[in-house]
Amino acid sequence: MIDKRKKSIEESLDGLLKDGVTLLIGGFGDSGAPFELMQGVLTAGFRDLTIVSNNAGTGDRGIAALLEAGLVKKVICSYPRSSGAYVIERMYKEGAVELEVVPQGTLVERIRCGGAGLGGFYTPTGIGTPMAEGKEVKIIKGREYILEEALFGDIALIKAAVADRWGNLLYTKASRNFGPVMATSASRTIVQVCKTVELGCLNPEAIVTPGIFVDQIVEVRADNEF
Amino acid sequence: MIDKRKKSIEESLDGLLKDGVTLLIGGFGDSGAPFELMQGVLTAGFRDLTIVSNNAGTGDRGIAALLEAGLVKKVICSYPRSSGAYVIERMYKEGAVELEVVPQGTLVERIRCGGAGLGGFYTPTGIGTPMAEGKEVKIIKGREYILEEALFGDIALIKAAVADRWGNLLYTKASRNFGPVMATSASRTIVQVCKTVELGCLNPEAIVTPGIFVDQIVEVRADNEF
Amino acid sequence: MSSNKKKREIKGLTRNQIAWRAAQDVTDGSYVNLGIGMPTLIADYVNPEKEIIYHSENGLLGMGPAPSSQNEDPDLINAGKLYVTLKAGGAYFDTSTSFCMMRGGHLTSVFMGAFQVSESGYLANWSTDDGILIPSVGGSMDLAIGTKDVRILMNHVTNEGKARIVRECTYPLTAKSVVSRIYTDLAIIDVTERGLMVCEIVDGLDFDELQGLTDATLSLANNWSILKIPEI
Amino acid sequence: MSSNKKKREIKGLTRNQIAWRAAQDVTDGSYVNLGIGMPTLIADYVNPEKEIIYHSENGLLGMGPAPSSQNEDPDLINAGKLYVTLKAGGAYFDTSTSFCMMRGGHLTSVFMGAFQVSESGYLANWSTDDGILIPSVGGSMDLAIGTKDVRILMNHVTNEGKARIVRECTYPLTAKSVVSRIYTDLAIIDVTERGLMVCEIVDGLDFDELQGLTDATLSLANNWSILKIPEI
Repeated sequence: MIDKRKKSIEESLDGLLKDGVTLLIGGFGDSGAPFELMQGVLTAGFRDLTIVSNNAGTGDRGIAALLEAGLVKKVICSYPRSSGAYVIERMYKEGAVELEVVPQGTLVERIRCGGAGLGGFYTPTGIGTPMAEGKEVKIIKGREYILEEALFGDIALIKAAVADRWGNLLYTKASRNFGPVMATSASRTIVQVCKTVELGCLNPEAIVTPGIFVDQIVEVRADNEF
Repeated sequence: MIDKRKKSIEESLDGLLKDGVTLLIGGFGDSGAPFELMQGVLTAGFRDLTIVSNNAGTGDRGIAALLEAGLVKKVICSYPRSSGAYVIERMYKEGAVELEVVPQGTLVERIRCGGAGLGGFYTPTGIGTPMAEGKEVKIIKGREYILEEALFGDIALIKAAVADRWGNLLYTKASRNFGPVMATSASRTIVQVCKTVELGCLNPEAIVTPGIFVDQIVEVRADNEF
Repeated sequence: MSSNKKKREIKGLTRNQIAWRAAQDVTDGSYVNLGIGMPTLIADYVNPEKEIIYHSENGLLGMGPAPSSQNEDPDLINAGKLYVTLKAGGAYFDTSTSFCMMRGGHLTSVFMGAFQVSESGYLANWSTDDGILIPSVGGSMDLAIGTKDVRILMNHVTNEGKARIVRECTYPLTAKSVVSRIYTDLAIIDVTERGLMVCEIVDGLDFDELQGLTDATLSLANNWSILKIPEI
Repeated sequence: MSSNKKKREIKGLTRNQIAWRAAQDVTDGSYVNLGIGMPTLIADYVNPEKEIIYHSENGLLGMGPAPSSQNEDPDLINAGKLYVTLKAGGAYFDTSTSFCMMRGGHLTSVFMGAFQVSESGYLANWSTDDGILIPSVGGSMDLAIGTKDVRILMNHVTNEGKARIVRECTYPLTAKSVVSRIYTDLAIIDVTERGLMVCEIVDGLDFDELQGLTDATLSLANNWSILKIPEI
């Protein structure tokens, strides 16, 4: 029987983390960010992490907490600047963390490429800008494009609203953001959900992430109610 | 006010067709194939069409009818062979139509690329096969990939189950197939639907094709009931 | 406003007035993305008889106005992380689909802020490259390169009085040759094949004075007019 | 069966028996794609205590068996365009997502038919390049290149008695170095770094006879056994 449900955050992460792994972390700001899973990563304490996420944390929790604890070697994101992003701002200025800033559409497409088994793609985004530096430029049908390569993670940590034991997922409103793509592009995908339901309860037409992309589910009763 | 609904197949196609256009036509076999829209194309009678679709028609209707009427210059598809595909088989052997056979995953990804504003992508599919002939091969992280370019259509013709006046779409079961991707990758996307509903009736979490990708909707009361 | 510091007292537009003027150009039935900051104000001034579908890069189409404080939902925010609502007909989708809309040319118009616009319509609006702000690009490059109609809202000069409309951008570029119209506190300027054409100027400012506040070369459109805005 | 035409009467497996044998190797909890033809029969022989999630390239996960004739739905078909059902927990998705699963390595195993397999695990199963069949590739190349575990079901020789397991494929390739195991009417053969290893042979056929029906060089695995199949 297929049952991807785990009893706790600890169990869901058990044996997967080690020094130097690349984590894909869902969320746009706080919306869709898997805070409880990130807390589990903090507790585990492995170092030299590479974090791929849209933002780089605000306040003292989530990615900011991982940074502050000195566990992060590199952040690949599109928008580290935010109200309250003082940890990444300080560590960036101190040179205490590597930062790779990627246009958001390129970031999500690179992750999608990894999950789709593709090697890379040509995007017009960034032509003539610092984003093109050191990258191959090709003219296709008269237009300039930059080659961007696939980005694949060791572990994806995402948040969803509802799951069944096969790992089929629904999300809430705009918290969906990077979740469906990140789920496809890591060796292991771990999902914290607000609720689990019996197999067959989810409408097969409305499932957003089919369970094939999900390895482990852990229920975290959050402030979001369904 | 935005109202993408048209009163008839003729009205939905009016002024868009001309000789030499490229049509993206949804469907996997008969499932999801927009037969009434194709009948409209047949009636309009424009020639030298390029047709992009997964299959190349069976029996005497749909793509087979367009072929038989001599309207088609070229077919780009993944699987023309099928029980009852005698029109394409005969015309292919006679050299009466150009045929470009593309792996199905490459076909859908080329169309997606067009809709996503990308120039092309590197796929491992087809390496070492006739599909790689004449194409750039690149090694990325030690693996060989073929460059495939975006495929964009003048008109996409697809079939969906339900639409609202903004063009938001739901599909039925496996008839979804190429519809959501083709909708994104044509100058005009025309959708035949079984039913239209009031704005707000569709669950915003479950909409499969957001209306931004759809230009015109025409209701065709088909055998599919909801 | 910076224009207040000039020798003569020219009444430049306020942020809300610039947004009001831009709102007059939003076309009925269009798909529009409003950037963070001043552009977000545009929605408040669009004629409610127009049906506009607002896009937010984090995965919304059909975005509506801010909710009442009791109805704020942390999972219903816009790209600026402000609480919003969803109109009937709206849809949620993932980031990949959202950027397919943006980079794929599916939006009608985007209204963004900028640090600089060049006379060829080059846009610099993501980094001042001064080591003060942490570099953050977000969706701005995809929006700029992908959208057919890119409109910029900004003050005509910086707080220090330096021109923002320049011969060549000195800040890191966002995209080349993308801007179609610039709305400033002093004028409306179209980027055309014949260069920058001034369409409207605020009352009391003459063309030569405007040129004096502009690094790039301006031309006055034949059908130029006074930029008239209601008190807001 | 072609083997019946040999000098001695060797009882090769039927199509259903080959499928039965392959079904024994389907692992509990796996995501499996079954190709058109003989591989489709596998699902009938998998131990029902195993929970298998079947994928169909046209946009289904959790595919179930054929429906009763009253419940046939033209929009619920598999890649072979046969009527199927969807199990509880199943999902529908578009072709793009379906090929992300396939090419992205998300499936556990695929079972396909073939014209030829080479000793390096090269696969030819989409075109005989003889001008008789119209070339049609469908999803076969994406499945073969993307899936970690590619297993082939085919008769050991052609109807004309020619070897299908060859030193080098003469038919157009589907993919290079992808096949892990071959199930024929005569034997089960693993493609390994040390070449083709025969794991099981039907009763009454000896290794040299099997090699005689094979163009590629075979080796006998240390732990080889008689290929035993129930009457079906």
